[in-house]
This record gives sequence, structure tokens and C-alpha cells, in this order.
Amino acid sequence: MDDIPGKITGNDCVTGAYRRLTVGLTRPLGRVSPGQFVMVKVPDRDIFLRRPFSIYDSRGRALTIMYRVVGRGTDALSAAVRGTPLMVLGPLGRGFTPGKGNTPIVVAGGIGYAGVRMLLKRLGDRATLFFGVTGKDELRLADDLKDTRVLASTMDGSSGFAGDVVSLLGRYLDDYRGKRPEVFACGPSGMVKSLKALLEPGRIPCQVSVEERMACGMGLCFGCVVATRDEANPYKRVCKEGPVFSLWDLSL
Amino acid sequence: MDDIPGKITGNDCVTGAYRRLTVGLTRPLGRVSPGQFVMVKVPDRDIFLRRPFSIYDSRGRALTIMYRVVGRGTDALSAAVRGTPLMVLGPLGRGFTPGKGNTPIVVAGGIGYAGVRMLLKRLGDRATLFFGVTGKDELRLADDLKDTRVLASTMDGSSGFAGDVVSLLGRYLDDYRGKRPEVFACGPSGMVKSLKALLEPGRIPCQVSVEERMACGMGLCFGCVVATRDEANPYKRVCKEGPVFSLWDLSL
Amino acid sequence: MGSLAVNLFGKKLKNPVMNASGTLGYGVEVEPLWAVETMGAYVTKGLSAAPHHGNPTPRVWEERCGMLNSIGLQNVGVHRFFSHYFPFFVERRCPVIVNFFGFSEEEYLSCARSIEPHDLVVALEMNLSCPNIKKGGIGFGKEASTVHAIVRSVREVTKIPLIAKLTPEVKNIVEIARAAYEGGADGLTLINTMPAAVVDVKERRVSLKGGFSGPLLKPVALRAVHECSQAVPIPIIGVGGTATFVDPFAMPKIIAELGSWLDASGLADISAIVGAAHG
Amino acid sequence: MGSLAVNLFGKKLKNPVMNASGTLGYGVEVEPLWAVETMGAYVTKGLSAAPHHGNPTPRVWEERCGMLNSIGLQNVGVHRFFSHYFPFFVERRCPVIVNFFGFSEEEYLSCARSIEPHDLVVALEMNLSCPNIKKGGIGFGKEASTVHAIVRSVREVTKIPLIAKLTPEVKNIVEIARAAYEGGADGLTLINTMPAAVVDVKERRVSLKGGFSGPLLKPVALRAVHECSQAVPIPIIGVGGTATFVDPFAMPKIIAELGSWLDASGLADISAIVGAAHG
Ligand SMILES: Cc1cc2nc3c(=O)[nH]c(=O)nc-3n(C[C@H](O)[C@H](O)[C@H](O)COP(=O)(O)OP(=O)(O)OC[C@H]3O[C@@H](n4cnc5c(N)ncnc54)[C@H](O)[C@@H]3O)c2cc1C
Ligand SMILES: Cc1cc2nc3c(=O)[nH]c(=O)nc-3n(C[C@H](O)[C@H](O)[C@H](O)COP(=O)(O)OP(=O)(O)OC[C@H]3O[C@@H](n4cnc5c(N)ncnc54)[C@H](O)[C@@H]3O)c2cc1C
Ligand SMILES: Cc1cc2nc3c(=O)[nH]c(=O)nc-3n(C[C@H](O)[C@H](O)[C@H](O)COP(=O)(O)O)c2cc1C
Ligand SMILES: Cc1cc2nc3c(=O)[nH]c(=O)nc-3n(C[C@H](O)[C@H](O)[C@H](O)COP(=O)(O)O)c2cc1C
Ligand code: FES
Ligand code: FES
Repeated sequence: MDDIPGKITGNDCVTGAYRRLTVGLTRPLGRVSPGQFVMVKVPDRDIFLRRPFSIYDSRGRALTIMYRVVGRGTDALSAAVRGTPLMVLGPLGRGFTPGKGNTPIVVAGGIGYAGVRMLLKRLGDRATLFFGVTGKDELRLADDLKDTRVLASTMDGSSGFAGDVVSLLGRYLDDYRGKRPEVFACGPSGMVKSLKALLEPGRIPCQVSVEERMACGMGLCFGCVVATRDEANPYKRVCKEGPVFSLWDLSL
Repeated sequence: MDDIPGKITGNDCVTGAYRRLTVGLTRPLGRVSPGQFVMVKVPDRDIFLRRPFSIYDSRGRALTIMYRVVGRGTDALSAAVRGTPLMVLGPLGRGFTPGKGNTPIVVAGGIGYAGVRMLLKRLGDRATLFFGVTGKDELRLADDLKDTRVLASTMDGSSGFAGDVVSLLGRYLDDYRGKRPEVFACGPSGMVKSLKALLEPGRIPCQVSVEERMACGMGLCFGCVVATRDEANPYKRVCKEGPVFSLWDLSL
Repeated sequence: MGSLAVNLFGKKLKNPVMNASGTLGYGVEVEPLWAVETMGAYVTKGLSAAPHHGNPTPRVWEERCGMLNSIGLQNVGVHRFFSHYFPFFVERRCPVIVNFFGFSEEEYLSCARSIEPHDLVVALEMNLSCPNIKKGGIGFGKEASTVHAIVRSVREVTKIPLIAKLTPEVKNIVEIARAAYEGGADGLTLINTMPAAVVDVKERRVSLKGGFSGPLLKPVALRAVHECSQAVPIPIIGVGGTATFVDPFAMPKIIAELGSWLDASGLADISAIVGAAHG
Repeated sequence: MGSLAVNLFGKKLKNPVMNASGTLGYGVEVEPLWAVETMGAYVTKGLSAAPHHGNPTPRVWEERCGMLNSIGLQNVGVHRFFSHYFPFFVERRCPVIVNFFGFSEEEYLSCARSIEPHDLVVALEMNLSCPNIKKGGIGFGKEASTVHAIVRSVREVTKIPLIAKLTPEVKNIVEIARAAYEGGADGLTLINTMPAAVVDVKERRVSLKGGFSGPLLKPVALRAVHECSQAVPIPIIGVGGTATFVDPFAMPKIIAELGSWLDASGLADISAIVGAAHG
């Protein structure tokens, strides 16, 4: 973990409110495990706290994140031009830990793709991505995937399966019987809840990346907790003990 | 009075910590009387309140101020580059009102020159400027005066009279006997106090431009007052009833 | 076009936006820039029975997130306000809320007593942040019992609706709000400045002690408004965070934006959102 | 090179800079970035006799000038702190100030009692902003009499120096400071967060109610420090305005800058400026 000055080398629209930001850091981030994140100091003085973003890609001193403009911070970030200096703290948190010999199933909803993208790259052709989006334009987010089989669902039915991504996964789940399936998921809380309902009967191993509002991103403030089934100590820090948790440990 | 958006067209060092800022306004400031000032929104989000500066020059939509870097606001202003947008509120306050038929004597100390510069331009060759500075480099501030006789004093003796400007004026005061002298002054409070001591015996008419910390610059907050001899209502607003007062009304 | 008009103490204001007391001089000063009657009401700077000279300078200081002031309640006195400045508001048909104060109960009473009911005088706003010189300088607004007593006394000497303006420097603002309400206040203004100080490290001294106002106050005021509005059934005027000195057009801009917001939200009437954030 | 070392309650700290309680986790979390013993002392997050789970999320919210938090005092309990985290500080010879709280007097007492004197435990810092569940949730730190009583009770059960940490939400912090001193406090920490709220206009609800901290607090804290330091003869630790979450290196940077400042000012010893802004 390090706090590294960098400069924006690119900040482009992918589609709609989704953007890809590349940063040239003055030092490499170091070893990143898929699912880890960075805290970015948005280059705007009115944005006080840093914002967490999954590490989309990290090679040497080149860092990429993909983000969706949803509020003040991401809006300000979207206005930053090439050459703007900014600070990046990371890599942070605990990422995904795929079990050896398992068959990986990756489930992403919308911008949740940013959280599993490094994992998909590492898993290569071993993984299948179940990718749920609102409409077909959003499928462009995953255009950079080459080796991975992608099964898409759109809420508006404009491409692939019409409906939510968990229902789509439901149709394929039987195919994984006996193959030691292991699910890796990142997406909105509704998606995670349906996923839980789907996987509950078979208690299929599942790791999910969770989001919460953060202040520090490094375990200092206890601001970003998620409720778990650990009765003695239910609230775990998403930034420190997470963001990836076993679905079965969470209290949803 | 108007609040006018503008863009910096120049921001250059004159000498030492003194700078000249030119602004291209989107609308003209309108009729300015010498001694009036503007409130400038320093283009830096960390500078909350506007800062008052005398109108050094105003022609159509071109505004010039001269300033000395003394603290946070002027420091931030000095860092602003050409093209930076900023807001200018003005013209504000009451300026100098030279009496007809009087012989004008103008006294300025250091950056106080900025406060009398428009007056000098209006008075042309009728006025004499007594200009007190620390060392001869500072005399460059008045380089743009053409028609005016300038008598300089430097504290370090590097040019002109060695000593303070009021002592210099003292040596010339007798020359004005019978010529209905009228003094116009702008400078540090020490200068104003000595001036009062000098002019007291003859009660020579004297208008001084006073400085005080300001929040609004337009009479709203009563933050910028100066104590006067008006017993019923001693504190007058520098930004509204001033910045120019009769020396004999002030309670120094 | 939705309506911004609100009813306050039986008077119709064209919108619910007013300046904070003491931040818009005597009202005439903004005349060159915008018409004071653009606002729902003009709030006077603090007035007292006798004129006050106020404090020596420095009186204002810039701080990150806001400014400190220590004006010391300079004002021309309530009589001169009505003889000299009030006609300006009458001419413009601009409703006025009269902010007033005293350094003793008698001063509050004599000031309130001297104000005649008038079609355009919407209310009297009691500034309760003043030190009580008789009680060793402890603020009037600090204790529920003191607030109750002084509001009740003032209530008895005037027929004009009475607003109590509270200081945040109390142990529990809800308790104070209740005391003001029970003492007879018809409304509350929340909140006044926060006591603070700036230190000059180089000079090693306190540059200014005074009331802190500006953007930093907004969340503090919002909490006070939220909690007090659930405790008392009277109108509350929220104050804090408007930077009129930074942008002299802040007031007219807020009013215009509020109008646009109302329309964008599809609301017919601004009153529809009163209390919307409760619960 | 001037010396930043200070003496606090008979212990030598290498500098007077410490984190605010609750803003540096259990101390171990900054380890990857900088050594916790860089600071004069580490202040623990609030500990209680029994562990606390804290509040549901959202717990933090960004605001202009600072942030709001409503962590709800989540902590592992004082016993686990000493068994599990304290050895880390012992290993690094890092002095520790133990911030603690309770929701009843007994909880304060049992927590204080359970802390053994130790070479590295500089003091106990009582967080007096907690609501007293027995007294209907009114904060312990609100009334001089309550503060006096609880400080005195805690004073009796421990030999470790005792610091009272005060809330700004009082009517007169000097009075509270005096009560803490007279109750036996060896020092004061000024101040805790300011109660505030953020409203989501679009959703028409309060997003978060909690304590406001960050740059806005500094002038409020400075005033409290300035006034209390003239009223009581005990050391005061100033808190407010340090943005550790914005810049994770804020602490080591402050310490380095303080050193440079000391040298630039030609001072041999940081203690030379204690009280310099008085009068
Ligand atoms: C570990 C982690 C990794 C993340 N990775 C990505 C990523 O790769 N790409 C991306 O676009 N977003 C990611 N997010 C979410 C991202 O941090 C938020 O969208 C961002 O902080 C919003 O900032 P804002 O100021 O624009 O929004 P705000 O104005 O603060 O809020 C707008 C909306 O976003 C929600 N929000 C705010 N902060 C968070 C947060 N920390 N987590 C979840 N929701 C939040 C709010 O509740 C609100 O609905 C991640 C969050 C976490 C915790
Ligand atoms: C009517 C008027 C006209 C002025 N004209 C000019 C001008 O033409 N050129 C110029 O350089 N300066 C002028 N000044 C002074 C100028 O406004 C201040 O130097 C400036 O506001 C300082 O801002 P700062 O943030 O850099 O300084 P700060 O960091 O706020 O303070 C630095 C120092 O400047 C002093 N100071 C701050 N504000 C003022 C103020 N309003 N008046 C006097 N001293 C102050 C402080 O006491 C301190 O000693 C004028 C002031 C007034 C009231
Ligand atoms: C310069 C100045 C003068 C003030 N004078 C008064 C006053 O006379 N009476 C009063 O009740 N409040 C007075 N206040 C407090 C304001 O009315 C308001 O409560 C406070 O500034 C917070 O609002 P803001 O953050 O929008 O400025 C004054 C504030 C300022 C900045
Ligand atoms: C996330 C967070 C947790 C805090 N927890 C505690 C605590 O446990 N005990 C305590 O006395 N103060 C606590 N505080 C208050 C701080 O110690 C400090 O008084 C306050 O944040 C003001 O300082 P700052 O502006 O530098 O943050 C907490 C503050 C924050 C932001
Ligand atoms: S964001 Fe501070 S502990 Fe996670
Ligand atoms: S600066 Fe506000 S009245 Fe002069």
C-alpha cells in the first residue's frame, strides 16, 4: 500500500455515464490481487474525501479504473483533463481468492464489471462471465475481454437474455453440477440478494465484492462496515476485511 | 455598481512583490471617480471573501489594479494566469473630490500609489506627487506618470530624499502658502498619522484613503469601519462612507 | 409555473427566501444591484432601543469554510431605523422582519414596545445570542428558563408575531426551542453564528474572536431545524451557509433557482415540501 | 535542531502531535504507510468495558468543509484492546493515550478500573460526549455538575493520569472545563465533533445525522482552547481540523513541518510557545 502521485493520461467515455480513467503513476502500485481497490483523491478542492474504485487494470506505473458518474465526486472526476495531477492510495482491501480446481463463474451487474475485470483477465478462458446490464449499449463495457465466454442479459431485452443476470445464471446452473462451481460476483445489492436466493439450496461457494460509503479506505474510521453473521463482531470493514466477502458470511 | 465577469489579460511583476493585474471585463465598469475601488473574487476556491483593490485604471472594459503580495489572497492572485476568469464588483465607495481652485498635493506611501494613481492622471500637471518608498526599485511603481512632478523619498536613501515622505513634504509645505493647498493621501497608517501632525497647525484640507479588512465591500456587514470624530456615530464604513475621508474627520 | 409564495403569520410572502440578519445592511445598500423586494422579506440588522457603536476593528476575518465576525451589533437604533430606513421598504412594499436585541431584559422590552404594528412588519426576530450584562455576561439564549422568561416578557408587550433566534452554543437546542415556544414565540430562526477564534501563528496571538458563519454552518443548522421542527409546531426559518459576501447576487439567484427547482420537481406549490424530510 | 519533545504527565513524548481518537483505527492499520511511533502518542479509538457493534450504515458522509460520522463507537472492548493490540505499541515503544467511554457511570468506572498502569500508557482520555442511557440519553459532558461528578468518580478508581475530552455542544465550555478540573482531571482534550445533519433534497430525507469534523472545527476548537487554557492550569490537547482521511500522511507531515517551523523560528524548544497566544 502506498499513496502515489500520478497524472491523468486518459479519461474517456465508454458509453453513457461510464468512463475509463487511466493514470500514469510516479511509482508502480505493486502487486495487486483482483478485486482490490484504490482511493482516488478527485482533483477538485470541493471534494473532501477520496473515492474508492476497483482496480480495473494495473501494469507497472499505468493504472486504469472504470467508473460510472453517479454524484458529486464522479462528476468532478469526469471533468478532469489529461495531465491533471491526482493522488492514488492503494492497493487496498482483500480481493478474490479463487479455489484451485474450481470452475469459476463470474457474475457482474453494470459497473460491477469493473470489480471483476482483473479477475476475469487472470482466469482467462477458464471463466464464464454472466453480465447483466440495462440495455445493450452497456455491454460495451466488456468489449475488452477476449478469452472469456460472456453470457449477457439486458433488462430491456435489447441483447442476449431479457431479464436480470441472476435469472440468466439460474438457467445455466445445472450445467455446472459436478464441476465444483465457484461464483465471483460484483454488482448492486439487489443482484447480490437474488444471487443468494439462487445459490442457497446448493450452498455453492460464492465470493462477492461489496460496496459501502468510505472515508479512509484503509481501516481507520470504521465507516464502511457491512453486517456479517459473526455474532460477536457483526460489522466488518469493507475496506479492510473486504471488499470481497464470502456470500455466506454476509447478513443480507 | 455591478458585479462583472472578466478574464485576466495580464498579471505581471512591476518590482519585488508589486504586481499589475489587467482584466478584460464583459461589461464596462462605468463612471469611476478616482479613489474608488473594486472587490475582486480571487480565482481560488480556498479564498472565501473578496479582496478590495483601488481602481488603478479603467477604460471601457479594461480594468487595471496594482497590488502588493502580502498574504493568502494576494498570493493566490499572483498565481493566476492569463485567461483565468474572475469576478469584479465595482466601482465602490466614495473617491477623492478635489476642490476647485485648490493646488493639489498628492502623498503616497508604497502601494498607496495605486490609490491615488487615477487622481494623478486626472489632475495632470496641476499636481505634485510626494512618493515615499523603502528603496529606489519601488519608485518604478510610478514610472507610468508623465505629466506629474514627482518628489521621491526612500527610507534607505537609495534615491531622492532620505527619510519618510511626510518629512519630505514638510520641507516643501511653505512653498504652498497662499496657494490654497489641498492634500490627497494614501498610504500606511503611520504615514497618515505623521501627515496629521504635519498639517495640524495649518489645518490644511486633506483627504485620505483609508484601508480596513473588508468582507462585503458594499456596506452590508459593517465589518470595515474606521473611527471618526462623529460622536453620535463614530464608526463609519470604509467601503461605503469611504474609503476617502477628510483627515480632520478621522479619529486617529 | 409553481408558486413560491408562503404564508407567514398570516402574511403572504412572495417566496420563503430572506437574508440573514446583519448581512444585508439596512437594505438600501443592495439597491444598485437588485431590488430588495425580490426577497420574501428583508430581515433588518440587529436593532436596539438605543444606538450602538459596536466593536473596534478588526471586525471580520476570513477562515477556510467561512468567516468570523465581531461587529459588536453596531446599529442606528430602532427609532432611527423606522424614521429613516423603513420608508424605503414601504415604498417598495417589501415585508420586513425586525431583528432586535438588548443587553438587559428592559432593553429587549423597550425595543419591542417601540415597534408599531404595520402591514409590512411580518415579525420581530429576537436575537437571543446577546450577553446579559446584568447576569455577568451570560447569553440570554443559553438556558431554557431564561429563554422562556424573556420570550414571555417580550410577548406581553407587543402584538406583532415574535420569532426567537437561537444560538447553537447551547447544550440542547431542542430544549431551548421548546422553552421559546412555551414562552409564546410564534416562530424560530435557527441558527446564529458559532463562537470561534483565529490564531495568528506568526504573531502568536488571537487575531479575532467572534461568530463563525458561512458554509460550515449549514449542516449544523440543518440538524437544529430537523430536530426542533419535530419538537415544536411553529414555523422555523433556517439560517446558515449563504455566502452573500462572496456572491452579492446570492439572494436573487437562490430565488430564481428555487423557482426552477420547483418546476423541475413538478410541484405546484413550495409549501408542499414543508416537513418532507421528517421522520 | 530544535526539540519537539514535550513532557506530558511526567512522561516524555517525542513531539506534541497525536491523532484524534477514532481516526486511526487500532493503530496497526497505518503500519504499511508510516510508523505509528512517529507520533508523540497514539490515541486509541473509543474503548468500552464491553465490546460495541456500533451503528448500521451509512456511517460517514462528505460535506463541504468536513465530514459527518455516525460510527456509533464500534470497538472490540478494552480487554481485547490490551490483549490483542496493545503489544504492538509495546513492541514499538509507542506511548498510548486510551480513549474510553460508557453509557452509564458504572461503564466508565469498570472500563477505567480494568486498565493497568503501564509505562507506555500516558493517560486515559474520557470521552464525555456519550449519551447517558440512565438519564434519558442526555450527554455526560453537557452539565458542569455531571462532568464534575463523573470525573471525580473515575479519578478515584485509577492512578493513571486522566484527561477529560469535551464536546462543543455545551452552553459554556469554560464552565465545563473548570468542572472537569475541579473533579480531578489532569488534562483536557478540546474538542469532539459538532452535531450536524445532511439532507438529501432529492430524496427529501435526512441522509445522516452525526458528528461534524474536519477543517470547519479548527476555529471552534481554537476558541475553546484559548478560553479554557486561561481558566484551568492543566495541559490541553487541541483537536479539530486535521484531515487524516484526505491525506493519509497528514500526521508524519505535520510532525516534519513542525520541526522545520521550529527551526525557522529560531526556537530551541517547542515548549517555548506554550501559552504564547494568551492575553
Ligand atoms: C471497494 C469499492 C470499489 C468500487 N469500485 C468502483 C468502480 O470501479 N467504479 C465505480 O464507478 N464505482 C465504484 N465504486 C463506487 C464508487 O466509489 C461510488 O460510486 C463513488 O464513490 C460515488 O461518489 P460520488 O461523489 O460521485 O457520489 P455521491 O454523490 O457521494 O453519491 C451518489 C450515489 O452513490 C452512492 N455511493 C456513494 N459512495 C459510495 C460508495 N463508496 N459505494 C457505493 N455507493 C456509493 C450514494 O449512496 C449515492 O446513491 C466502488 C465502491 C467501493 C466501496
Ligand atoms: C479600499 C481599499 C483599497 C485597497 N487598494 C489596494 C491596492 O490598490 N493595492 C493593494 O495591493 N492593496 C490594496 N488594498 C489592501 C488589500 O486589500 C489587502 O492587501 C489584501 O486584501 C490582502 O489580502 P491577503 O489575503 O493577501 O492578505 P491577508 O492574508 O488577509 O493579510 C495579510 C496582511 O494584509 C493586511 N490586510 C488584509 N486585508 C486588508 C485590507 N482590506 N486592508 C488593509 N490591510 C489588509 C492584514 O492585516 C495583514 O497584515 C486596499 C484595501 C482597501 C480597503
Ligand atoms: C456580519 C454579520 C453580522 C451579523 N449580525 C447579526 C445581527 O445583528 N443579529 C443577528 O441575529 N444575527 C446576526 N448575524 C448572524 C446571521 O444573521 C446568521 O445567523 C449567521 O451569519 C449564519 O448564517 P450564514 O452562515 O448564512 O451567514 C450576523 C452575521 C454576520 C456575518
Ligand atoms: C470516524 C471518527 C471516529 C471518532 N471516534 C471517536 C471516539 O471513539 N472517541 C472520541 O472521543 N472521539 C472520536 N471522534 C472525534 C475525534 O477524535 C475528534 O474529536 C474530531 O473528529 C475532531 O477532530 P478532526 O476535525 O481533526 O477530525 C471520532 C471522529 C471521527 C471522524
Ligand atoms: S473507509 Fe474507513 S474503515 Fe473503511
Ligand atoms: S466591508 Fe462590509 S460594510 Fe464594508
